[in-house]
Amino acid sequence: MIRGLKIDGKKEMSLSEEIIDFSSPDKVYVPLMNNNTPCDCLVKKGKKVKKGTVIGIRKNMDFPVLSPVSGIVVDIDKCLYLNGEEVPCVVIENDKKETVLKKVLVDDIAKYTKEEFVELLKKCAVTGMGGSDFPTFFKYKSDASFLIVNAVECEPYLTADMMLVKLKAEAILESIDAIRKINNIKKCFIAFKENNDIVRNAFLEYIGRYEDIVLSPVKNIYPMGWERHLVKSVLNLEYERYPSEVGVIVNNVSTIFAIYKALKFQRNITKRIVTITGEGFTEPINVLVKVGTDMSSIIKKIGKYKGEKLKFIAGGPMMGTALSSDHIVVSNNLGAVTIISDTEDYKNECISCSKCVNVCPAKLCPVLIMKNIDNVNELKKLHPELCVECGLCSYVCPSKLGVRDFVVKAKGKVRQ
Amino acid sequence: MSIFTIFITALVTENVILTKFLGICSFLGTSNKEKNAIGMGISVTFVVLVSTILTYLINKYILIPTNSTYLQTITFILVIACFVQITELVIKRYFKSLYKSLGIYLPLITTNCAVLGIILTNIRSDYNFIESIFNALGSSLGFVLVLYIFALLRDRIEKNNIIKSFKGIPIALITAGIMALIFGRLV
Amino acid sequence: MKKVLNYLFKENPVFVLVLGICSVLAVTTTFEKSYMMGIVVLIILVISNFLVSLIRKIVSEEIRIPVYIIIISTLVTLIEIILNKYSKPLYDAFGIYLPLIVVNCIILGRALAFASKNKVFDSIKDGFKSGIGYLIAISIIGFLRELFGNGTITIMNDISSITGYREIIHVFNNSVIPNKLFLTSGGAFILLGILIGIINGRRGEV
Amino acid sequence: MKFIKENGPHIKSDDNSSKIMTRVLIALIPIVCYAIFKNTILVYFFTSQSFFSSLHPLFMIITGVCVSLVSEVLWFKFVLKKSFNNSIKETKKSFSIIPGLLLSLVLPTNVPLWVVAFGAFCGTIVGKMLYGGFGQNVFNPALIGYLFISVSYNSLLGSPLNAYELDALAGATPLTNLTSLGYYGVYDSVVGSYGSLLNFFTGTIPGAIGEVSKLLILVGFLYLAITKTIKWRIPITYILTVFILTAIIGYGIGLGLWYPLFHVLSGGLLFGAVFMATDPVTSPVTQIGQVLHGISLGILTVAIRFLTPYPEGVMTSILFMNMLVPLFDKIGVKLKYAFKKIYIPIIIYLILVVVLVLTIISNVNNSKNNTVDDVGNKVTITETKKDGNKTTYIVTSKGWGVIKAEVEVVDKEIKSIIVTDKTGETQWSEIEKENYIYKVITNQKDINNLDAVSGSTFSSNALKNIVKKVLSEELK
Repeated sequence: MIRGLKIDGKKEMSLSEEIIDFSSPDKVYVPLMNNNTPCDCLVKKGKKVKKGTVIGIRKNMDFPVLSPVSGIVVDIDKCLYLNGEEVPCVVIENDKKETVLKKVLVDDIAKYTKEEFVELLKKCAVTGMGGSDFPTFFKYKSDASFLIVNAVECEPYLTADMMLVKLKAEAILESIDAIRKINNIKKCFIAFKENNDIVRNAFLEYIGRYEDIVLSPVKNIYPMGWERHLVKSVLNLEYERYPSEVGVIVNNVSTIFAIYKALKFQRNITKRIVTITGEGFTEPINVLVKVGTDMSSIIKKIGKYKGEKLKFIAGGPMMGTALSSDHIVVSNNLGAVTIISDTEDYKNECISCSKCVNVCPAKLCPVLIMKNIDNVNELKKLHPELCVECGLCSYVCPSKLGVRDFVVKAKGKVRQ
Repeated sequence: MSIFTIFITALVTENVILTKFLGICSFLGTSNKEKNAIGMGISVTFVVLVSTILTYLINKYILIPTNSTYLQTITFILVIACFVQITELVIKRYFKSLYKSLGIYLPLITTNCAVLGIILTNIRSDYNFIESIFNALGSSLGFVLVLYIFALLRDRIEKNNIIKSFKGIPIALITAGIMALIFGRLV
Repeated sequence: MKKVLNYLFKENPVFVLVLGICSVLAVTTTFEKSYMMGIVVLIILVISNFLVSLIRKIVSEEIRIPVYIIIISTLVTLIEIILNKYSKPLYDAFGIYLPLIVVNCIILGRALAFASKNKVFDSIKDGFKSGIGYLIAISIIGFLRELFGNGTITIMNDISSITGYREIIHVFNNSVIPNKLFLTSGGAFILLGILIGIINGRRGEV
Repeated sequence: MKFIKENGPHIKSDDNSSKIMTRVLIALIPIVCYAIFKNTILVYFFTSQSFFSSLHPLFMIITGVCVSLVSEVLWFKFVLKKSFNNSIKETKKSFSIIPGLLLSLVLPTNVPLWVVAFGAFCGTIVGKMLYGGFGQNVFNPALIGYLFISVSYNSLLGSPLNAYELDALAGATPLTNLTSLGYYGVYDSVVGSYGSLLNFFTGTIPGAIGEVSKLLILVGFLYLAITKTIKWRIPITYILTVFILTAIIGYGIGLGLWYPLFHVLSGGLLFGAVFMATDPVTSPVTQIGQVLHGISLGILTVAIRFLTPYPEGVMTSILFMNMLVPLFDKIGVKLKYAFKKIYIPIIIYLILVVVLVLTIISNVNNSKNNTVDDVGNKVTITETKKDGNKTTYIVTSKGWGVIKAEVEVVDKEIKSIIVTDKTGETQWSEIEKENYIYKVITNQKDINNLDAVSGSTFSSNALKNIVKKVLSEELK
């Protein structure tokens, strides 16, 4: 039984016909981070770079960090990353010529072999854009019989994926079909919320051409976008730790679009759609921005903040982290920036009402974890490592306690 | 009275800790983790059973014929002390693992009021052989039951922010008092 | 006054060290039984300390506990015989708790901890000190339990055969109905818990 | 622009603990109104009681609530040394009204006000504040109050009939009536004297203030369950277990299906299950733990109702199970990750149920077979002492509550009966007025045709039973 909670998505707030294009900023701050692990810098000040030159490398997987713009490296200094920390980044002056390392245009994107495909994904630094920032080539190393494209976007306020599908549905379907042929995947499923008509109509237009790609609507609950829920709801399969155990690959819809760019033009994705939304912002809208642009400059151009005691959250309100300043830098996995007012909730004692136990999608007992936080061998029996940090336990707690923080702390303690 | 009612009264209504107040020193001392609560319980049950048999025989065939019943206290306490000493040696040599888990409780038992208390109740209410066995069994199982429940409760109470002067022993005593009242209503 | 407070608060065996409460709770349903038990324990404590410190040189380390137990149990048997002879009702009232003094943690504790190491006079003084502390504690509890539970204070009833003087004070002339809770076993636990809690609190200031 | 830096989800559900408290109060309001209507207005119209004294239950509820509120404020003010206004703020945060309200709803109607105050005070201070205040108590504070009252002032509890019922229906609440009949009685003697089962359902039968109208309790339960305020698994499993067990027992002793219904609808079972057992702080958190909690509550209640002199087992079993809550949670967590191990608790519970049911059926059957005057399990001899030709029996016998007495017998003839504990007997004054003990001793030979003292049938029967038991013991 899939467990979750129906949360008011507030998506219509930032949905609009078209998106504003800010894809040529003066300066770009490319963060040297991949999947929360820092990478080493390979360039020095004054080096001329083109779109796609390697500017950093992640040591243990030798996974490259590529430059999104052509221009001159001006400085290596610190910038605010979406996990709330100051992270080293490469500052590049954008000469706005968009000169590419190697101009390539491939007409039939399905004629790669599997090894070429994996190598290409690694070369073009394609990473999971749904928030995990996990190098995608790793998933395609082992063979799989099913592919699930995650277009659910269950995080409230976020509409970035929806806008991408609305604009690039045909390219996405073409790339899914190419991936299916290259990795000889039996069937591909596009999971989307059953009440989301924009995504349904966008895909229905072109889906007729591919018979092995199927639209599969899923329940409109949070956290439906979690891998385990998707695999259970679409294919009714269970797995221990990774979906690859049951031959399933799960990819975010914008990652699929990044794969399309890699197959078609053999270069990295440099632009990404970011939603700027929330009650604390006057005009919520979707913007197309270069990776590495400083969001505060764009926000100033569009509108102003309203209301005091605001929270500036990188990502959605459930999974995102609140930041102390709005100079956040766009990275591959930043889907949105939410500005909402603080809920000033009224903290009370825990009355062990078991609401968090009933709602936890990973079937844990958050209240027992919270109460046994300093007793490690008791914690081991409660398996906090299964937690997906969806935040529902803190959301539903009537005493407004930060239950998730305790479970995350317990996760760290158990791992040692 | 039928054996079954003796067993039940010894187990619940005349519980050795809650109504007869025996064995409270170990009750307050060792019952912070379930593991050593059960360890303590098993060792007490074993010692009580065997010493009941021993004391019954001694009392019946040595003390009463020579009508030196006033020597009861001395003989019983000595029986318990040497019996505990013997079991400790035996376990230490033969069952190494058992000694590790139960060994630390054995010296404690000699000073435990419950053991002597149960034996004296057996003698004082002059049960016959079978009745005293059942009474010993009931009381020691009652001891284990209360010790285990109390260990669970203690675990939960440790985490509360009780006011400083009531932390530890006082709150344990109050909880034991409420338990005694509840057990009293099961009569 | 300072000394009395010291007995009560500083190292009172019952309230502070929480030793020997097996007999404290069981016997204190009437004031008379409690102070009699206090006196009995006081006597045994003083004599046992005296004897233990006398033979502390000749007793080796390993067999200390059995020897002390023999001493204490002989003393207890003596007291039993005397009580049995003189005041039968008190003997029945104590029931199995009289022989249980042998296992009472205070006596054995003081013997092991103090008497076996110090000179005779000091150990007697120490035995007397903790005996008085025990007496005060047990009589307070007995007094409270009987006052609230029964509304009466029996100064002298069971041992009237010795002293020939019977005195039971009825405090509340049944305007206030006595609260039977304090006579039950649970009530004894709760009362002791609250008393120790209050004294812990007061100990902070004294 | 300065932003607030906080982790954790930044939007929260609109439900909070004070809303939970208000929902519980809303569920309680119809019950309180009906209780006030039944016990005051009805009493005022049909009996000669003055308006002021018939409002007694209302005052009881008010004192219960105020005392539990005030004692919490006092605790914050004096013990935790907080200033006056934020101790008021503290009490608003915690559910301080509910224990007092629940306690007063559980007590019989004519309990003196200072007893209710004593119970509410003890419940809040000892039951809740000593354990660390709101959310950390181990036992249900309302039940702790009830426990303290029933232990210390049992004699004052008196008969739970209010004035109107006293003269309209002789005898006691349905449950005490059943226990006095030895748990067996044909439909009209057990239920008939109170109207049909429908009366049980609508609540026109005698009982404690709030426990009466089962309909309103069910409505309250549905409301609370739908709004997810309480753990609905506990009451459902509790009532189901009691129903099934009493059904089996009923079948065992040859009674129809009305017997389990009677058991479920009578006494404080429904009220206790819906409001007392589901107090969030003192009930298990894991779902399996809640089911185990409900089942063991049911088993213990049936055991207490049938095997012990106390007619009403609900309050004691809830308190007993509050002690085992950590155990149920421990089992719940273990079974959550190893579901195949579920058969262990199932086997244990099966054995418990079978043993319980068999003993009850055998008890009721053998007390049913021999005629009413046989003493059966109403009188138990706890101790017999022999010195010379005089034997003294220490006896406990079931009268209104439990009577303890010492009976001295010299060569097969009772010399004296000293009643040591008669606090359970409410109408003991009539027995003394007529010096009934002397009468019992004088014609102890043909005790059966000595009629009981009018107004305290139970106590006189208890004394007659003692004489019969002791004499039959002597003849053995």
